[in-house]
Amino acid sequence: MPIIQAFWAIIRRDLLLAFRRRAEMANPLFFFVLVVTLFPLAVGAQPNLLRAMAPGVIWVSALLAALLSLDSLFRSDFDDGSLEQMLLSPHALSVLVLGKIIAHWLVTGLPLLLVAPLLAVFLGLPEQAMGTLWLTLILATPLLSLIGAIGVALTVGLRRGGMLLSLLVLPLYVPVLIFASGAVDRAASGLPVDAQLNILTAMLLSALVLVPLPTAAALKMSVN
Amino acid sequence: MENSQHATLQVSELSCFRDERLLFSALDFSVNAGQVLLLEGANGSGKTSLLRILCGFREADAGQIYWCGNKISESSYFQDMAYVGHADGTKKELTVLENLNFALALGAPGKYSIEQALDKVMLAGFDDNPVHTLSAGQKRRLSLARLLITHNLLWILDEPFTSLDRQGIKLIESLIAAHIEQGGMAVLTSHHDLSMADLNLQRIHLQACQ
Amino acid sequence: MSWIPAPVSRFFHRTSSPPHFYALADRFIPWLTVIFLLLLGAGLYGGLYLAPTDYQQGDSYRIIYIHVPAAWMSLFIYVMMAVMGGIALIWRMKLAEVMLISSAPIGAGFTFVALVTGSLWGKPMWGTWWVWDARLTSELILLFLYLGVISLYGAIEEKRAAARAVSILALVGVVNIPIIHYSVQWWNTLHQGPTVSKMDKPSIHVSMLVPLLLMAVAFKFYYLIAVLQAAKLELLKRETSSQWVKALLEKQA
Amino acid sequence: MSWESFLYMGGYALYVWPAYGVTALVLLGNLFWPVWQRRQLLRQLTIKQKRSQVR
Repeated sequence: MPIIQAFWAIIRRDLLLAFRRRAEMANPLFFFVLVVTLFPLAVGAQPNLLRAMAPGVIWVSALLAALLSLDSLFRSDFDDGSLEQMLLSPHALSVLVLGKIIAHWLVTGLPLLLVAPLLAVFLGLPEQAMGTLWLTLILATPLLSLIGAIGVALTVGLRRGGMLLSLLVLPLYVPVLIFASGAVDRAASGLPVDAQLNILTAMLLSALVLVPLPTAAALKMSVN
Repeated sequence: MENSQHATLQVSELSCFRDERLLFSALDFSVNAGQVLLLEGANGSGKTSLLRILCGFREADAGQIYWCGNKISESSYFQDMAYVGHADGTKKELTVLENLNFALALGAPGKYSIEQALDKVMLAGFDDNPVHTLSAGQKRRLSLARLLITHNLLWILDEPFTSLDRQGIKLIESLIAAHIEQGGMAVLTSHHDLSMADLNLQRIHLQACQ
Repeated sequence: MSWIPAPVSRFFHRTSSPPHFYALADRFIPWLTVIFLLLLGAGLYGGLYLAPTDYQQGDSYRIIYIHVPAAWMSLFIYVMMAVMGGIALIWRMKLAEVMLISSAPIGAGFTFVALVTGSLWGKPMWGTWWVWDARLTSELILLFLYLGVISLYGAIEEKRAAARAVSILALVGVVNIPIIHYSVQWWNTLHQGPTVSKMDKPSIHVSMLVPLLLMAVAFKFYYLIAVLQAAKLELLKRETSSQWVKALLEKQA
Repeated sequence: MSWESFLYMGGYALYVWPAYGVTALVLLGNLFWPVWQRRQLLRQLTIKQKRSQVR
């Protein structure tokens, strides 16, 4: 089917672009590590305190790293006219948008999984929580990309949309933050985390279905 | 495709405001297969706004656009049109071939293969060059190559002759003429007058009303 | 629109034309103001004077008569904004866009009131100005949602595009509000432990409940008046060069 | 009940009255700000219209 071909073509093109711009790709990753490093310096390096704060610190940093990387989702397409061409394509824009979001997550969200163990060691997170940390990252970072996409689509036409983007997106990130860091927190004290993981999965699935439509509508508004 | 002989773009009673200023109102025109419409007017007269309305990016404040007798949102309009604007929609980091392949994936295949199209816009042999190594004129020709490889009847071109030398202008003119000859149609804005005498040419002069 | 009966659709069509709406608003505002003042007077008299002192909280509980209705209004107005946003997106109704953006500052105002009064109520109850109580926390996030709507509308220069953007945002927000609410509640029970939220369900006596409901209805009427005033301004701003505004000016001069 | 004891609010006057005061301020502000703005706008528009008529 042509639409599926277009969907894969978008993902392939965006991954190729990310590979060609690989210097930029590492930035959110460094940012993530850097923010986590700041916390022990700011609050002191008592192991107990750090261990208690670890889930929250890691998740707040992941949120900020996701926020920082969001701008690249539609910015270059908007500037060079590719977005106009996507709008004119006979295929449903929401499907193309979903392809872009998935590619964006593969490039910016997935690498966070790689550095998470390092940060867990830095902050003294118990080993039993490691699996849950990974699981929440797998479930929740795509949510961050999906929810963020709506915000970027609304602000991509603005010259200085950065601050506005965080005002629009961060309140919507609250449930993700609560359930993800809550799950890691419970896992660290050896409690079951099924409920949180189930909720995150449900949120991810519904976001996959619900997000592309408003994002496409917002992009149409932004191209104007 | 089979009804390309009867394809018409019809605009009726179109009005557009920008920042409380009336750009044009009650604009009526139609373009038939085999015709070119040239939009003229000073900067800020609403040429680009009209083109963007024709592309469906902007909404008109009043009026309707019909494609083959139906409203554009209820017709095959977006399968039959193609647009090249100021921003050409190519990616600097990708090669010529990668860009064209992506364009093909977004639309339906057209009259020419990528190879033939590159030949026609005099970019043969540039397949694997990244776009950022091309000159401004070459980039413009590349964005027009996209029109050749995808299926379309109506070309909407915003200033297609900017940053082209005389030879480049001739090339584009001949591409437009060939497209028209094959039953296509085109709407374009240009500061440069078209020098094709035997073209079925319509002109609309837009003047910003006060 | 075919599934809406013709007279109804005609009524909406007519009232939604800007000059008609403007005149209609002018005619309704005095009546609404009278009803509002009556309800407000009765509610305040009942709440501040007639209602007995609470045996646990003393007279500090009387803040409930503005805190709770303001919190209700903050949610109600956001839902209204989403409804307007849906209408604006589906039927391209200008008036819905105007009502949506006129509602935002009023809703933000109520959210702010709910936060400040909650804090003023919390001080004597908890001993601090701020506690991360479930209702106050969701109210704070709701305030951010309102501020997002207001700043997004301000940031986009083309007002028609801005209205579309805000409609989309309001709809996205309204889907998220219940999720935010329940996540905050879950978080609150997890971290707060046994702190009983005294604001949530005071065992309420009828003489205390009636003024509360009166105030809630009074606030609804206030919203109607305020949104009509703001909508009149927004309509004028958008249509400065149209015929009906010119006629209006001539009539005034 | 005397006025004084009413205003005293059982010792909670410092919390109850500011709460009502802030509410009144915000609600009145939201009500009268657009009214005032509209007056300004209408005045400006009248001036503009007169100018264009003179011309």
